[in-house]
Amino acid sequence: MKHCLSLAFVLMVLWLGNSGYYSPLLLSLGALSVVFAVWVSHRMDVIDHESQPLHLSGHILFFYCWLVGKIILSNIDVVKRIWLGNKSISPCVARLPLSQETDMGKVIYANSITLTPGTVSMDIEGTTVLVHALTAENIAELKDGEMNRRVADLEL
Amino acid sequence: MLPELYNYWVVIVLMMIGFYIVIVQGNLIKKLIGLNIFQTSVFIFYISVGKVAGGSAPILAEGVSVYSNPLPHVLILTAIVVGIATMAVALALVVRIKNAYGTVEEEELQERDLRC
Amino acid sequence: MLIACAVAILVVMVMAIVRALLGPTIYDRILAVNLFGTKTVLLIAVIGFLFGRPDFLDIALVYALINFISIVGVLRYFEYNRSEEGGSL
Amino acid sequence: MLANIVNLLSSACLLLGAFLIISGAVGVLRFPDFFTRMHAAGVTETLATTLILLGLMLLAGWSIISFKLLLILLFILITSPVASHALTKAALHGKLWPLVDGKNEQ
Amino acid sequence: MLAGIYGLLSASFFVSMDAVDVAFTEAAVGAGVFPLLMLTALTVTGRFEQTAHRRPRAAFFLVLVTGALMILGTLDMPAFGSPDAPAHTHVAARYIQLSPTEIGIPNMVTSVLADYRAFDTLGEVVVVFTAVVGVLILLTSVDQRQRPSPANAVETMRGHMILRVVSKMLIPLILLFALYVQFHGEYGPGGGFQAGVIFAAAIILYAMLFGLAKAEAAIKPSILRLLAAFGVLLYGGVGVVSFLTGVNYLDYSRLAADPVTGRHIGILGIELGVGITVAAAMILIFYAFAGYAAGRAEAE
Repeated sequence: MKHCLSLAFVLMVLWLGNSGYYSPLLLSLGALSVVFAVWVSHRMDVIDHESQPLHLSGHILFFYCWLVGKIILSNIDVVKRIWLGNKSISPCVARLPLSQETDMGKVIYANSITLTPGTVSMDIEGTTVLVHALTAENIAELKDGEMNRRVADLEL
Repeated sequence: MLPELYNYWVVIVLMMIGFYIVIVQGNLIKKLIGLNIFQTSVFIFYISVGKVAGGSAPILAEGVSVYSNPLPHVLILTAIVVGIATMAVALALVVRIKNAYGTVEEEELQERDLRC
Repeated sequence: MLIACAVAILVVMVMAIVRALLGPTIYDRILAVNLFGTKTVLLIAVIGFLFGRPDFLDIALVYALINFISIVGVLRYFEYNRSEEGGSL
Repeated sequence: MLANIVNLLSSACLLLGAFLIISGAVGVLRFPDFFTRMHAAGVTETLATTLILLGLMLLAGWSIISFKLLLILLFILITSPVASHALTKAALHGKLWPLVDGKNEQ
Repeated sequence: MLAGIYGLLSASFFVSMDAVDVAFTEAAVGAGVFPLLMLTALTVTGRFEQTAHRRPRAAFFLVLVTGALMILGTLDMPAFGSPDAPAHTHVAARYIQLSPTEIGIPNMVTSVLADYRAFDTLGEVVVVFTAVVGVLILLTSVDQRQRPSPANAVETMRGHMILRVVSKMLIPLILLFALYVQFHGEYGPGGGFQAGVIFAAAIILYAMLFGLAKAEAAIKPSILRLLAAFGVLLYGGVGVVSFLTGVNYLDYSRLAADPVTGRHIGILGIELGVGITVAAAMILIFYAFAGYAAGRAEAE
């Protein structure tokens, strides 16, 4: 129920933000649409703690701010390597441990890895994630486990 | 004068590519893809006819006085959806042919028909 | 600026097509098509601004979503086929 | 004055984005195998997209248009890593092994 | 195999071609659903070996000649974008001039689609409906003997944790967005056709990730069939109601006291009908193909 309400709220924001027409007719249509969309998604059983991650603490914002910095740095690095050519890269693969408990945490971690250019998460198996990186340094950086720890901190 | 007709030529080139695929490919699915390219070229033809130089999309807005012709847009809009629906029918037919004959190559199909 | 940006995106799209045509493996092609799709989204947004009609953003939104769905679909098709081949072995 | 600064900022964003996007595409063309190309594509999909959309948002000012641009940005940022991950996973399971000239720690 | 990708590309190509139009939305939509259908069909027919081309030389010659003749024909055509081409000088001018006052909605494409040319559109909707009936007849009649309990029909994506979680977030958003497009067709690009396809795309995504069986349990095909018919009936019904108010079929001016409001209501009604039919039709077509593919895989 909690999740349904939060979904409805998100959808409402989406409608109001997109519409730009606030006549009674369209607002009521919007309300109907929100209800209908929530109902259909409820039938499809896609509303749960995974799609509406309410339980994640507010730290997620800080995490994403940190991630943006990371992304910018690694972008510069990858762009440099693109222009330097094939000589400058040394692709490698590594299996890293996942210390997240829930699927959600694992997904956030894997997505963060992928979002950062230079590293791509290839597969999640149990408690490890297979990562492909452009250079060995990228892997070494992930191995420090800072990102891993930060994501694990998110799920309290 | 001549360069102003380039839109038609693009359309014709596309259409002929589609036509060629339909004639030459023996595979029914590929024939359908050729047909789709053909269809797309017709869509592009209509839309380019509807374009008015300096015109904007036909949605009322302030400060815009020249609009493109909405009529072709309407026709093509519906035609695309109908096109998908009919393409689905065609694909369904191909699927059934595959089921009945075990192949979707035109030549093999003809051979089997002749043998019967 | 907008024009420069639009031209850059167009160049990228052409490059994506080149990769799609060259692409030694099927995955390279899908990657290129995905790239093409996301760049289309950007192009639509930029063009909307160029013509002074930002209404087109709805289309870009739709395209962003549809692109994702079709990539998933294509991948599923190849996974499906592979599992079939694997099963027959 | 303020308008000028905003314009300048948005131009800078757009140009930088355009440069990044081209670099990414060059990478896609130049890199030796599928997995490395993936990284290059990642460049265009994260920072470049963000920059271009940010530039447009600055142009649009505080309005519904900005909201829509933000939404597009969010959608792209959510879907693109998923698509990349799904793609690499499919490639990996499709018996496509990455080119490793460093050490393979598997 | 390559062909599927080509379909995707050519659709994208079309999108980039005519960057100025509302048909655009439609193309984007076509770019999504068409390759999906193609691929599901390919799953059934299998990858194919290339047979030798049949007389490509002759075909090429024929194509070349036809193309050359057509190019010759274009020499008399009006120049690209010229405002006084015959296409722009008859009804179109009237639509553009009068639709703002007569219909009172900003999007002229919608006003032409749903009001001036409502008959055409009714025809198109009926065609879509008929196509669905055709597909269902072709593909589900075999199913009775072949179709397995579709429990493990499409399981391949089960292991995709990331895809699953993110799609769960996205699907409701796509659904709402489809409805947004549906109801804002009068103001911006959009309307029943696009909305229907987007809605269907969301359901198709769900079916691909969680399996056909779950999708069919959530959105029942029997209900969809009713809905597809209901959409057409709604469209026709609006026409009949306007008929009863003493004006022509599908002339909405008397649906309310004020003709402009009346037209507004009429357009909303028929757009809803279009949306329902198209969404139901696309989902049904996908179900039919996917179900057939699953049935065949099982039979083998």
